[in-house]
Amino acid sequence: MIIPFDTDTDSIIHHAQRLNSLMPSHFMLIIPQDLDHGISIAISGMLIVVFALLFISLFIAGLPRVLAIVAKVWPEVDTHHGKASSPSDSLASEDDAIFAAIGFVLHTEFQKQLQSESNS
Amino acid sequence: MIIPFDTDTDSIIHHAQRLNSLMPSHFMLIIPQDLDHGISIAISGMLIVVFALLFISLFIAGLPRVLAIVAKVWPEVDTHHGKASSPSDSLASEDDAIFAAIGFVLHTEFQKQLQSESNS
Amino acid sequence: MIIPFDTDTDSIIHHAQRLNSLMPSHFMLIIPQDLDHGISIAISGMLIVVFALLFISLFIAGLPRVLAIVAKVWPEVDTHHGKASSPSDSLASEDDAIFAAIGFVLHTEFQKQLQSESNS
Amino acid sequence: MDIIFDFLKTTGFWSMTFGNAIMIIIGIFFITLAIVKDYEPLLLVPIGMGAVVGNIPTIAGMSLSVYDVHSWQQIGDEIIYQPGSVLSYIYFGVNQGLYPPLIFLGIGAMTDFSTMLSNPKLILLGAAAQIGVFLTFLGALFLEFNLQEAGAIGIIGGADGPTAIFLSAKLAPHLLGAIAIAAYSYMALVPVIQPPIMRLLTTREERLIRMKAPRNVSKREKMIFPIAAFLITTLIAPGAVVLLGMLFFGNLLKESLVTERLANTARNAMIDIVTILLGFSVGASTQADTFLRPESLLIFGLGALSFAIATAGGVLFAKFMNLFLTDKINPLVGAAGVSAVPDSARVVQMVGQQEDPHNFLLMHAMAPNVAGVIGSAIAAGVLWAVLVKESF
Amino acid sequence: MDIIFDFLKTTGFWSMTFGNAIMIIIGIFFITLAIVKDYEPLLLVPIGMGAVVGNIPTIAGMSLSVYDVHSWQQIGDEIIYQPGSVLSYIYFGVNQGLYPPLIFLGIGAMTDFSTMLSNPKLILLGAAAQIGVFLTFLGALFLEFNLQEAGAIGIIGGADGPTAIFLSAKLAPHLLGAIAIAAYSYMALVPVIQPPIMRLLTTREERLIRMKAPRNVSKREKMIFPIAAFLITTLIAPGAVVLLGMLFFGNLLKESLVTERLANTARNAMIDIVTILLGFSVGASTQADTFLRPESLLIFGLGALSFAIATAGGVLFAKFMNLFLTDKINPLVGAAGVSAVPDSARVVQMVGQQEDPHNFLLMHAMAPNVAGVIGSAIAAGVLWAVLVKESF
Amino acid sequence: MDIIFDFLKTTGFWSMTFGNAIMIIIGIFFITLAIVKDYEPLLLVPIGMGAVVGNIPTIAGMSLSVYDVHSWQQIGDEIIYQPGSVLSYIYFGVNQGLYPPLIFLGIGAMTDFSTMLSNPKLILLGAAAQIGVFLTFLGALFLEFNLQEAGAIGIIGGADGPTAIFLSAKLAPHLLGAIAIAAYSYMALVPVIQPPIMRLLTTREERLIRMKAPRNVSKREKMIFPIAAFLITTLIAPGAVVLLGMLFFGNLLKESLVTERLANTARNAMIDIVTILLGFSVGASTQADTFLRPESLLIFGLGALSFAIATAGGVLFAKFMNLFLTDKINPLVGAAGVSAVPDSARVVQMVGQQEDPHNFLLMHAMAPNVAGVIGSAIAAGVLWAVLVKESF
Ligand code: NA
Ligand code: NA
Ligand code: NA
Repeated sequence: MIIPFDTDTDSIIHHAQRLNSLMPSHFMLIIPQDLDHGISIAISGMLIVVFALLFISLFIAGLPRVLAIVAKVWPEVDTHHGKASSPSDSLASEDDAIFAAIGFVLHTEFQKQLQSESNS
Repeated sequence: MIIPFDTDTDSIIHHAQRLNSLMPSHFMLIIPQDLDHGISIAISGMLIVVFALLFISLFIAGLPRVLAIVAKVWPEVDTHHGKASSPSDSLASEDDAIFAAIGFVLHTEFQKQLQSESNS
Repeated sequence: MIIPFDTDTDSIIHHAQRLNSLMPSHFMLIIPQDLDHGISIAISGMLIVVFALLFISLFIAGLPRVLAIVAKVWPEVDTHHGKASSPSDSLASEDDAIFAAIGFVLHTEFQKQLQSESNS
Repeated sequence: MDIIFDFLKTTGFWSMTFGNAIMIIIGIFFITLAIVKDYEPLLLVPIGMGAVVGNIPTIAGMSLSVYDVHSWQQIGDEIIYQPGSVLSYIYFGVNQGLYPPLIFLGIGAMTDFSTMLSNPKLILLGAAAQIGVFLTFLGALFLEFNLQEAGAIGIIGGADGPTAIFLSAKLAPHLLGAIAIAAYSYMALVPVIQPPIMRLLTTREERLIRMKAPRNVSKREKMIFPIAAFLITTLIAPGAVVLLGMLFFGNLLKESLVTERLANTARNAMIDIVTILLGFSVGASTQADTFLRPESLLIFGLGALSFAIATAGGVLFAKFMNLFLTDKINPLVGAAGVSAVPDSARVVQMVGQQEDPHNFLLMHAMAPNVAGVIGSAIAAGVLWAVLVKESF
Repeated sequence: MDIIFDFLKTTGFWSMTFGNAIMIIIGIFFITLAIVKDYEPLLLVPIGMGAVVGNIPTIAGMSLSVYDVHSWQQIGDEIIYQPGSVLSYIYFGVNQGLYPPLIFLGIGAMTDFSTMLSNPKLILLGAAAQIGVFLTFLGALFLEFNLQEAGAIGIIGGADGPTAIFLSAKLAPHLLGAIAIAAYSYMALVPVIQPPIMRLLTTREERLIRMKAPRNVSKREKMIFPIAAFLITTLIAPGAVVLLGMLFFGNLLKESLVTERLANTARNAMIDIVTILLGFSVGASTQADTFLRPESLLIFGLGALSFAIATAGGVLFAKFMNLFLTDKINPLVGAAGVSAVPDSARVVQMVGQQEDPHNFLLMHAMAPNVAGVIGSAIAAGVLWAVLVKESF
Repeated sequence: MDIIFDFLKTTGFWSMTFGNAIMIIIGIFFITLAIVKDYEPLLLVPIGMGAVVGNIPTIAGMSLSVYDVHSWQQIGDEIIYQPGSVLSYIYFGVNQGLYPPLIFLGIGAMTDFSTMLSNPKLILLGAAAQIGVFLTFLGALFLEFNLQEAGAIGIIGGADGPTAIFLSAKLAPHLLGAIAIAAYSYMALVPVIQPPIMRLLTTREERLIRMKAPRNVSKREKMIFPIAAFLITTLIAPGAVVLLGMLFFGNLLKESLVTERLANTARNAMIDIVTILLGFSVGASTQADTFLRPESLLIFGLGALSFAIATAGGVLFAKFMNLFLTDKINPLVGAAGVSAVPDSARVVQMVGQQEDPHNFLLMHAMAPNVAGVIGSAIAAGVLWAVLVKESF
């Protein structure tokens, strides 16, 4: 399948690719290079997104406990917080379990990814 | 009457015109060229303005009748429209007369203008 | 005391100054030039600020009296002004005294400054 | 006195030219006119203050004026940025014709085209008034302005500030200040210029004509109108695509009823910000040395003429239309075709009520009034398209 | 008929291409969709009107299109400024990725992250939905788009207009129009695309799950969150620093409680102005000759796919999480992870209520919804960082 | 812990310099100060968040910083545009001195000059406080800063953020970040810096002086004032034409009473938008490598000195004036001459009430307070005019 690109910056590369695509032996060598590279970008990209949001999750889960300690030294003016801390604890303990599980899977995947990148 | 222009882009032309204006025989040949061209611009410009607004007029005059048909298929939620369509009909029939009259005059003028432009 | 400047525009001058500063006889000649120039800038600058605000002061002090005359010819719609003009008169006479005093000091200082600048 | 005199010589008071002083007085006069007479204050106050600010004599070597524009200069192999003045960056929006379309966006979001939609034949009065534009164009050519300059001067007759600034920026930037000032001055003076012409060209009987109440217009009509009107006008006159695109886009934001918050911002914060920047920087561009010239006087003369012709055009065309109509148009309404929204519509109401205090022409006058805005934008588009191509 | 026909030939009606006509119809269709169906009207109305305006055929030699950009040309020794069109100056903010961060500022100043703060595990659903971005990226590579183009196309799966525009401007400006239109179209079509996928991937029992009411969140948590979340995300993905910097800056203006007037302007006048300019100029960039191409069709196909995958990703990950949780998540909530704020959260509520009219999922769905915004901004940052370095 | 550690090494956490970390902490400290102490929150929150955002270490090759400005590069015969970063376009308004005049426009539209008009001799206190500017200028020269740098540092003593940014942009752009941060920090710290100096230089009897209630000021006076004051100040100091032009233009919009909608937008949406962009981009310009230098420490030292001198100047000049006056001035009021509107006026009120709880000095303090704004704008104009000419 050939799409007519005409943006100047890409034309040279695409002409080269089209020429190559006429030669069956090269076809499988050149196109998959981008795709292969793309797969590694996609996996690490997805992992970074998940890691970043996981960190935020963990931070938010831990924040009420830190603030509960801070509030003893430097109490907040409104009283929302006192009520909030007790239910969050039970939530948080459950969160811990799930974060640990997901964290482990991510770590393993990420290590694999790093290894495969350093090999290529 | 000579006005002191000093914008760079125009200076050459105006110097030429001033030189020519010293020679009585050329005076009538050069200045009127702009004015003559201007007259044809002015007439076609005025015609285009009138045509464009005439078209809008015609469109607006016809719109309620089209919408009345549409409203049967796909009724508008508020009821303003139903009341509006009947008086507009009588207005519209009068509009038709005047639009036809003006349209005819404009068409004739426009044709003249086109002819004179193609001749020059 | 040497400060590490690294903006391109100033580097040449500062390098020159640093070189000069190694020679004790030149040290006192070059650095104070900026400072000396600076002192004259600072004095005239301060005078200009004071003069400008003094002028505004004088203008404001005089304005109600001018407007009182104008208001006879062309009265303002709301009546704030009539009440305002009488107390301002007594204030203004006191203002005159202080403005005259300050004005004299400033004038004398400014003349000195001008003389010293024209001599240098 | 001696103290003050000595001091004055050392300041910028003495380096001020006579021209600067005149321009500052004109600026203050504009502000006074706006405050005392309430004539177009949203534009005369910024323009007036701009004229005062722009005519303070500045120190050589400092970049302060609207004309101190930025540039790129090649020094050796590098291209170095030379900054412009603050006012030049603000004036950029005038210079490149950027502010007028944004003002049109706000105007579109403000304008209710209902009266025009309910009585479409009144639109033609807005077309007729554009005769002022084209006759003034010819007048300017006759006074030896070149074609581009004449086009920009002619558009003063459109009685529409943003349109005049837009076209001047494109065709004759060196005349922009004079043209903008003329346009806004005469828009402010509409209550002075129009009534005598209106009375001269109409009989008492005509001025007494009462018109039928306009019909209700449906929401659908109002929603369809901006898109349809845009397509009709710009397919005929593509040069008007920017001005009319924004005008009708603003109106669509209003009439679509689903983008109310955008319409609200367009007709409030956005148009105000642009008006402040446009008015002030146009005012600041009227520096004595570029403004106090013989051309400016001619432009003012032609501008007055164009308003008079446009008014006459609208009134006379209404009388012409009455020859064909059974429901007569009050020919005073034709004067509103010059646009100058909403001042000329108010003038129609006022002159009408002088004959008959119970005759309410304002609503009828709004139709040619807003049609006049569209008409002069089309005229500007035509002149731009024709004259930008001509390189003669 | 004869009169009209003769006239038409002399105007621009005849020079209009078939492509322009199609684009104008598409523009009108967008406006109609916005008005009738109330789908994303704040964006579809400006984009639609922009498409209409941008496809009026213009006269040769006039600079009107968004692509008629300014330039500097060396003539002799001088560097002369060649002005751009009005629309090109407005489009500059799209082209240089300037408007999207400003819109994020306003979104930040609007968004209440409370539900997310009260139930942090739902954030992960916003991460899971980004699988749509990366699988679409691979799909685009497979269809022989280059890496940069594939990255820009993939981000459609982020279901976030400003993010998509920002990344396209950086990686593949020639596809920006198609990508923006695809992103906003599918965001408008979220109520059509998502429900079947959501039903397909969940059992009736799952859709009936009720979730616990979220806890109260203290003011301090809300104040600390934007700063902490900014540091965490951008230290991990520095490429997202502009988008997330503005998003969390806007949120800090809101939650600090001492800059209420700035937050108020950011989420009203400022975001409205930027939305108007962005929407209109993106629309105007969809000129037939740059837009009606085979790539655009592929992009639309990939875009639809990406929304479907993202929805599935969110739902399936919720089901995966339920394996570990005692307080189960209703997996419908996962569909809100695609962002498309707040439409996809509303869809969750709607689909949930079809099974159980007393189940209120909206508040719970807001958590993955806003997390999805953060998630796709991170994804954009990663793609930008990786692909801008590649010069292959 | 091991998981987190491995991950951290692969992200940007590790590439952050110590300087960046310090600047991020300073940024968070500013935000905390604004929230907890309510010190100048409208500026400290944007600057603080900007500092956090600007100090995230970015990936090589990505254009993200305010210093990644656009440029034009000659490649062969063509001049090619090299885009800048998003933050660089926002910072352009700081860099070119564009934002400060627009902020002055809003300040003008907010400020009521009534108390100053009713007691014109208090204006001189606003002049006296400018001694802080000029002595600090000399101090900076003594510390071997060059003339331009010294001028920009001196203006910190003006206690006016926009003026300081404007002059720094013109004279010493490389010090702008440090000067702006110093100016705003000390403006925030006015309640800490001023009281001891005020008490040191006044006797208890002086602090107890009660002043006469100010007279009413007519509308005409208020209308004439901005124009007259503009002409007086800028004819004397033309370098102040941009700042004072905008300040008095804003005030005219307010006092003319016919442009209320423009004044309203100038003091709300417009000033808020500019404040957001200015604060955030000034903050983002404080990158560790340009900010954490020995000069910055010296600038902070000189800045503190300048506030102290300015306060002393105002107080002592009030005592000097009392030698000539029968209606004595409370010398505390002199401290408000530094501007820092309205904080220093509030400090005057507070210190006065510590001696006599029934003494209301706030209204009297507003007069030197706003006069101080004018005074430091004039000082900036003078310094710019003198130092921009010097090329030595
Ligand atoms: Na008009
Ligand atoms: Na998303
Ligand atoms: Na000050």
